[in-house]
Amino acid sequence: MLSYLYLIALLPLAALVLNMMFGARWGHRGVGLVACGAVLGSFVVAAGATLQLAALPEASRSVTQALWTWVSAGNFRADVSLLFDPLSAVMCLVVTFVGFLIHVYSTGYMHDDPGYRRFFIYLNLFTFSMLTLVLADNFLLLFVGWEGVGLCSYLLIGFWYERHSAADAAKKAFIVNRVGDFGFLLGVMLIFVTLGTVNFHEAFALAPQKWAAGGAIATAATLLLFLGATGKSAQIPLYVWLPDAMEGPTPVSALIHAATMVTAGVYMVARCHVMFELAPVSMDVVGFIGGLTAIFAATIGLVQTDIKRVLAYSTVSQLGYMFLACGVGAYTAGIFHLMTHAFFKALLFLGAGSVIHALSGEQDLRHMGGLKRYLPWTYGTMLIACLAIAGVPPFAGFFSKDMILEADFESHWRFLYVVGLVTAGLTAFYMFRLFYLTFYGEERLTHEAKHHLHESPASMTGPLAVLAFFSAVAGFVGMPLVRHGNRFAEWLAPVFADVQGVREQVAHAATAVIPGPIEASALAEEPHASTGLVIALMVLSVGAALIGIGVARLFYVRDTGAPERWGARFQGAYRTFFHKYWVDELYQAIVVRPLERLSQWLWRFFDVGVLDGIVDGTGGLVVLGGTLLRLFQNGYVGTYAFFLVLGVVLVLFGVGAGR
Amino acid sequence: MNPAFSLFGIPYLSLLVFFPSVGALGVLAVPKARERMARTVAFVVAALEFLLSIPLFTRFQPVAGMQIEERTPWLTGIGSSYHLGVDGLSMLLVLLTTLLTALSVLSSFSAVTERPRAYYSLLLALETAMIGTFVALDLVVFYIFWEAMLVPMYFLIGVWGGERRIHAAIKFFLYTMAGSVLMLVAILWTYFLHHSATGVYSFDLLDWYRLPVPLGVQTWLFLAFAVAFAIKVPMFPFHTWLPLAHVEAPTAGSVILAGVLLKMGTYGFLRFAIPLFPNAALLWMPLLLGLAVVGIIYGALVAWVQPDVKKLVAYSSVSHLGFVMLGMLALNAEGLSGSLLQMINHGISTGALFLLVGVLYERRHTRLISDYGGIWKVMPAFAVVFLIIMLSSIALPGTNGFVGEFLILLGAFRAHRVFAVIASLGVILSAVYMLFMFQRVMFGPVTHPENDALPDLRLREWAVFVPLLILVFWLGVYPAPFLARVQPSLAESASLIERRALLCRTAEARAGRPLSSLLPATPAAPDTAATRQP
Amino acid sequence: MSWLTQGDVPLEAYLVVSGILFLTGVVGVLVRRNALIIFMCIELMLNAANLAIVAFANKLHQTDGQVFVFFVMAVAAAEVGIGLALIVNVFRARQTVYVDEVNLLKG
Amino acid sequence: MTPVFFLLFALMAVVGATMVVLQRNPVVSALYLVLVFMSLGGFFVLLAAPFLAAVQVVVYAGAIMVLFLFVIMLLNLQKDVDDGLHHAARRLFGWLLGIVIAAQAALLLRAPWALGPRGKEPPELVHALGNTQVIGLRLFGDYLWPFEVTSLVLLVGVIGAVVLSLRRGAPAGIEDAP
Amino acid sequence: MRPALPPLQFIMSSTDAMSLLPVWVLTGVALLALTVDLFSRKRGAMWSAWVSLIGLFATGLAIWQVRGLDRTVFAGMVRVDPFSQFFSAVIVGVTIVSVLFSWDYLKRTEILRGEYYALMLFAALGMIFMAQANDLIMVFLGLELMSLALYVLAGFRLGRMESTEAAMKYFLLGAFASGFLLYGIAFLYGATGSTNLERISGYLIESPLAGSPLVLLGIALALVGFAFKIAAVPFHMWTPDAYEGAPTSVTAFMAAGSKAAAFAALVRVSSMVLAHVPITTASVLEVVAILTLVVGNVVAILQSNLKRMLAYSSIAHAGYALVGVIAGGPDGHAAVLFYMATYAAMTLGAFGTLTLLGRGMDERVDVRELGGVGKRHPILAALFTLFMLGLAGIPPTAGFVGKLYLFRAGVETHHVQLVIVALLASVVSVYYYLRPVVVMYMQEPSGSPVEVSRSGAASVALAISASITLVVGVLPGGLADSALRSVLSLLP
Repeated sequence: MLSYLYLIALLPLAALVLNMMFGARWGHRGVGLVACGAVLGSFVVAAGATLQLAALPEASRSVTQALWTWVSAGNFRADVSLLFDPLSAVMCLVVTFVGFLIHVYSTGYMHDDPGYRRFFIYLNLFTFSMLTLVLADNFLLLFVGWEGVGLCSYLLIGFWYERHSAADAAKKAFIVNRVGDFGFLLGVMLIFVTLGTVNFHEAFALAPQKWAAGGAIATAATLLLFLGATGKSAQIPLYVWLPDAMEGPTPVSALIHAATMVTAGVYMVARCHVMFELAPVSMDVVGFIGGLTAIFAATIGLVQTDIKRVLAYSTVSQLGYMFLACGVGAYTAGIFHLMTHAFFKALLFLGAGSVIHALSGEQDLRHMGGLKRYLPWTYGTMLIACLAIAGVPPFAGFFSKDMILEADFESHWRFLYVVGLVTAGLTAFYMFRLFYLTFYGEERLTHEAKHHLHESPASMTGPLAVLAFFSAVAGFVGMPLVRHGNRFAEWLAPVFADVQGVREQVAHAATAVIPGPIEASALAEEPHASTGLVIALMVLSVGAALIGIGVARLFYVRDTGAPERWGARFQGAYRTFFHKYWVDELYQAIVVRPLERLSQWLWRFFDVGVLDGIVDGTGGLVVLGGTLLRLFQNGYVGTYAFFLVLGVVLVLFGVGAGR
Repeated sequence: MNPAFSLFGIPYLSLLVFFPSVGALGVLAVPKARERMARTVAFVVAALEFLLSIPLFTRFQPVAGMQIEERTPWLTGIGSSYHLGVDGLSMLLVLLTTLLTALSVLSSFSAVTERPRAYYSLLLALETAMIGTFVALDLVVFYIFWEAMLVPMYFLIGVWGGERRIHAAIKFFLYTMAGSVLMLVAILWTYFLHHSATGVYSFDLLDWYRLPVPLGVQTWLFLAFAVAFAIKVPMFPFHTWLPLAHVEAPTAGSVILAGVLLKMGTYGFLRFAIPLFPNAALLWMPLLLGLAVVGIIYGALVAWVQPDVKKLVAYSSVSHLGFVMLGMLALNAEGLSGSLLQMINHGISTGALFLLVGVLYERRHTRLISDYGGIWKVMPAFAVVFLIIMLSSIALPGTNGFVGEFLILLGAFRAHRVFAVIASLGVILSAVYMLFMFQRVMFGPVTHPENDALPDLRLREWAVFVPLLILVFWLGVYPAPFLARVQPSLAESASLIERRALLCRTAEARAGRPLSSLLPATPAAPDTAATRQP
Repeated sequence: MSWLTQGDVPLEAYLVVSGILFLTGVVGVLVRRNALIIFMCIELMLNAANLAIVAFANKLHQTDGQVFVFFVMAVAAAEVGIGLALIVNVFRARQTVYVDEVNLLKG
Repeated sequence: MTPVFFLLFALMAVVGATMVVLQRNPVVSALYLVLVFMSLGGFFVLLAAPFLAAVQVVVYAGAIMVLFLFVIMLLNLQKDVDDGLHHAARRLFGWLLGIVIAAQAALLLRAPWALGPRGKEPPELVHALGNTQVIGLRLFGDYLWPFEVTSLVLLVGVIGAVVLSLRRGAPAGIEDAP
Repeated sequence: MRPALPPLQFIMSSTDAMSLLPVWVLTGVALLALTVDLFSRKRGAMWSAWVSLIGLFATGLAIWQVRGLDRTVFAGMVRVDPFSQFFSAVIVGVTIVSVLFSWDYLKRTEILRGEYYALMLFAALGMIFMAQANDLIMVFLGLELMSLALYVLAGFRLGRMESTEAAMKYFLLGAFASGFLLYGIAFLYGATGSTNLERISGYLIESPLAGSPLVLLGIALALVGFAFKIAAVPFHMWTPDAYEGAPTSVTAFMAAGSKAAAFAALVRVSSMVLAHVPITTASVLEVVAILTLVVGNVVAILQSNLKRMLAYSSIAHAGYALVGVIAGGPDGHAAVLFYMATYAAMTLGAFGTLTLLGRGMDERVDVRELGGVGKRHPILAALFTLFMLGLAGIPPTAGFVGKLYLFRAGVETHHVQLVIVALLASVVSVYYYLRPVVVMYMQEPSGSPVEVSRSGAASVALAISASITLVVGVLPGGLADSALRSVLSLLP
């Protein structure tokens, strides 16, 4: 299957082309079949390829398939060429698998939408772009997928384009992503200019040789790349688009804004780990930003009332978690969390979608409650998902989150661990707040919603069940403490094998430059925690999760008046959280509006008034001169003779002066 | 170099240049009673011309230097000859011209009902002038085509344009001409420099490429050329004619204007201004770079707040052409390739945008963004085409725009890092203005009842857009056939500039004194005197 | 000024007279508004030129100048014929010979 | 005697010319112009050009001035009215320009200057040969061509005068002035 | 004893006589045209026209016959050389085209009289004399012959006050300027002892007194005379009034012919006199040229009367041609020749078009009345546009090539500033040249639409002018070569 790698990306593309051309004739059924089938096909190919890859010796588990030369000018060369290694394999599998499930789910969810075919075309386009992203073997091709998924995100957020809010959100998503892409592009250019290549293999091989460890170039390049990642993966300061992106259909939120696209940043950082490792400052930035985003988004999530928005902030927060891992060099943990998160967050969204679907589009938590009876499947799967994200063992989230916390604890920035831990507690709280508000308590449904209330069809509950299964068990591939329990880390090990060497180089450089008490070896060594410590950390995190869940239960099941009282008591904090720290307003005030005013000024005053004024003024001057000169032509022979004689004077003067 | 080849006994390039004019006469010959036939005749001519131009691509040898040259003595008295030729630089631009002209003709089928014979013949005459400008290798011939091009364009804007068409046409004519007259002085000046250095009167560009131009004079000559080209490009702050002309021109006029005419400016920089006066170009590089970058940002910002779609696209052209200039000024293979590719891309995407706006305008007779909204619902196919073209315009990877823009930024990043970084902000801003416009036109509910029943793209309109869409993806995904053909020429351009910069410097140094006395009266430098021809 | 007694009038003297006549003619053209007078002043200028030419011819020991003046006179005569006819025409149309009352054409 | 006559003629010429310009009455102006023409004839005699002197008197004083006077009479012209600021300004500027040109000429001519090469016809010789004869020979010799051309000029003068005065086939009157 | 008179010599060989064939023919034709008019009260005038036309073609043939001759005849009075032949040909061509434009114009404006054609031919004769003049006397006589005829022609439309006024202004100022010219000639004569250009030039080359004040005074005043005829600023002020008031066909003839003739004389004089004066008159001429360019073009912008606008344009074109005169040398002078030929074609075409606007006595030459002409009279409008573009110097018309040659000469001789001014002025000119085009094509008629007279003769003339404008624009080689060959005869 390795020789058919291109099929992984090609199948969704083919499906979308087919649907575009013939979909109108095929009807919903055909369109859905083709779309889902293609993604399933991709999954099969990806799975086959992964198996083949696993059969290879560890050192050669990196397969490249060059298709054609894409751009070649001067020294620059970028091929359309695919790279399949354990990391891309994981990503491919997640994308195709979760993608497939969401495709299936969508056939039910979007069944009555007039834009059914368009929706699947977009979804397939997205899958294609995402697969291009993860399969690319150079930065430029990665950027194709990178922007491609951004485009699909734009199209899908704005899927219901007649809604102004959807159109606004779509535009916002694209533009904010562009800001990130700006950084990413500059990063790629810097990489090319300093390394002479954009090919991953070559660049990662050359970077440690050509870049000074901890040097300015490495720092700048990685920070620029990371700017791209903050855009795509919705990190501070560019996270603002993601909550708004919930304007899109819920399967979109599940697929793009939870499971796959937003993790592209994490994938990219992991992919470029060599470069990041060369720039400790950048690593710290990644970690801090991740941590900050994690806790920041979690606090906002505490008080949101829109079910999807809660999930959106949760996503931002969880993505922060992943960067928290990457920032301390725990790429495996990051990717692991990426995978488990893909399952349970997709499940959460799909579950939420199921709820919304059942309530005919109602998304406000305040108008839900007591749905447990009506939506048993949804309730069950959502419960699993919530447990998973809250980090309750043995669900998937527990393992991945624990791996991250452990890594943070052992890093030299131990407070990041605290951040992670607090966030874990907050996560558990707001997830169960959501859960309880939805399924427990009194029914606060609107009359109409209640009238249509029904459990979702099998095409929707089926994927829920599958995802629930994986949310429950996926963590077992990364079991700590057990010998060979952490298969996931072993699988990815070849990818991150070079980290050690780079770290030594960095440490060496650091000691060489600043001879001092810094323990080089301590920095360079792979953190290796004792069993006792691991268990202690586990207990702590489970404790945090349980506290969160407990408080949620207290607030929203037992004592439903409590939230209001607490909200009133900490009114400042509550309002800050509720208004999302006023960040949107801030951006509006310091970036958007001044820029717009500047543009208006540039246009109306500077362009039309000054620049064009000068141009027209020149013409005006000529006309004015003509008007004045014309006065002399007054029809009197006397005047004419006068000027003639004046001319004589002039000529005589000139001739006289000429000698 | 492949020898000049001819079709039907006519030298190939001459055929390419003058066939449209002959066709224009044919269009005029259509009897008045059946003047609607004119469009068919015109399209046949334009399409044939495009087909005729295809061998230019297929038979083009990917080598440096001029190909398919033609040279006939013309103004023997002053040493000007009818000298045509193409290299990678002009080859693509010629193809772009023939394609866009054919599409423009096709797009005008229903839009132009008044005086169709005159309209189409002017369009075809314009094609002659444009192709002539790109293939002329003699400065007089070049200047003639360059200026002659103004006339048909002037009529296209002035007769078939919008409300303020007259103002726009005159401004276009005067502004562009004002710029180019100074170039004429510079051409003559250089011509005499050549004469005093070699004893031979020649307007031949290839001869001039061997001429060391004294450094002191270079600045003036370069500025004269640069102003002419900067106005045509148009570079900030010489752009104010553009929005007006674009807005008022009929659709085909805007397409040609944006697609081809603006390229003449950038082409001129690369073919004439920079290689002929490399030292001055290097001296003034910071200014040019600054203007290019300012143009990128400024054009984008101003485009953002335009209430008129065409104006928005016009200002976006300022921004895009800023990129083209930036890439060119990088003077390295990446930047030049990107620049050239972006010239083509801009022709395709902005041309297509104007065509799209034309489609809307034909249906609604308004260009104000606020008169639209919710068009996607009414015209979904149109919206998709619009979307793709817009994405190409904002340089989404996978479309043509990205390859060009990336190479430009890459080249610029290598050569002038700070400028490149600032210019990259244009990447964000281009998304901003395009998406704002797209949203207001396409998204939302249909707010104007007039828009409720707009018909979607017709078959003929599809025929206009499909070739462009194909190119958008072809150039975006597999630009190699294009890039490979132009690489040697661009490399030659870059090295020519370098060689000439050195030549001029050494000539100056060897003369032992500045050769900057302004005029040909200066005795030739000793080393060039040796090469004097009898 | 010795020529006053010596008996040979120098060229300069003729030139001065000629110059005065010429300039008087020029000034006359400028200050008068009667077309006839203006025309007379122009004749004055021609005569001044004639005088200069004849004086030059005399000092140059040539007769060419005299021949030239002869032609000039003939031309002047022809000019007068046409000029007066024109002025008469103007008068017939406008009842005036003042040039500043004849300005339909201007700008 | 020559200087005396010169001075006399010069006085006549200058006074006459000045009066042509200054006189308000066209008839008087014309008569002063006759005076100038006559004095010019005198100069021509002094300059050994008796033939020209005769032609001057006949053509200018005789023919041309008669024509002028005839026209003045025909048009029944009164004294010119040249009053008012406008006319005063014109006079001022007119004289001013005259003075400026005179000054320029004087300045120019202060530098040394000389005549061209002398010819082979000193006045004495011409006198001896007979001025009229010599002129005649020249006219039909070297100057035959201009002589013929002059005839064309005169012919045009005649045609012109006729065309402008006779109005064959033209509508009866000229449009009246508004 | 009375010394013997030298014998009267016949100073003309048969070759000499032959070399003047064009002049003989033209004189004969002019006289014939004058005479045939007398035979029929009704049709005499048209007979004159036919005689003139055929005679002019005969003159053209005669010029062809004497092509390449280079000899001085009539005791140095006349020089029959390629230079004069070039201008003779241009002048004859101009006259032919003018006659054709007059053909129906005279009928419709009811001024059809045989003398018209005779006067036109005499004027042409005067122009040819100026071009052939090798002696200042001939310059003066040719100029007067031309001017006198033109004064009458300008006032030919007796029924119109404007025509009479134009003639009077033209006459008074023309005579005034002639006075300056004559005075200048007088000084040159005194300073050099001759009126013969060759002898003057010979004297100036040899004599140490070439820069003497007399020469300067002479040159200055003579220049005034020429500047008046070519309508250079500030000697131009008669031009708009005379051009506007004169019958349009006469205006066409004046604008093309008298300018060409004046430039012919100016070029010859400047190459034989100015070139040998050790001081530079170029700076004076340069100032005059700049003034001419600026004033001509700038004031033209404001005109709405097309005749007046074209009058200013003709002033401006004198400025362009002056660039060539100032540049001097074979290149500069050849450029002037070339320019005069092409300018003549274009300006004739432009004025000729105007002869067709309006019906009967009603002439419509206001630019604002041209609305819709482009639609109703597409061919006329197209031709007029061609002439406008040609005058504006837009390729591929002859106007561009003409300017190219002029500016080439200007730059070659270091007059870069002048060339820049000229070019910028030409940009300004584009504005007013395009104005009628704008109105014709881009505006609807306001009020009653302009009616257009039909005239076969004028159509032929327009076709001639247009084809010259275009053909020379595309293939200027032949004309340029012959211009260059022509000026080589000016070299000593």
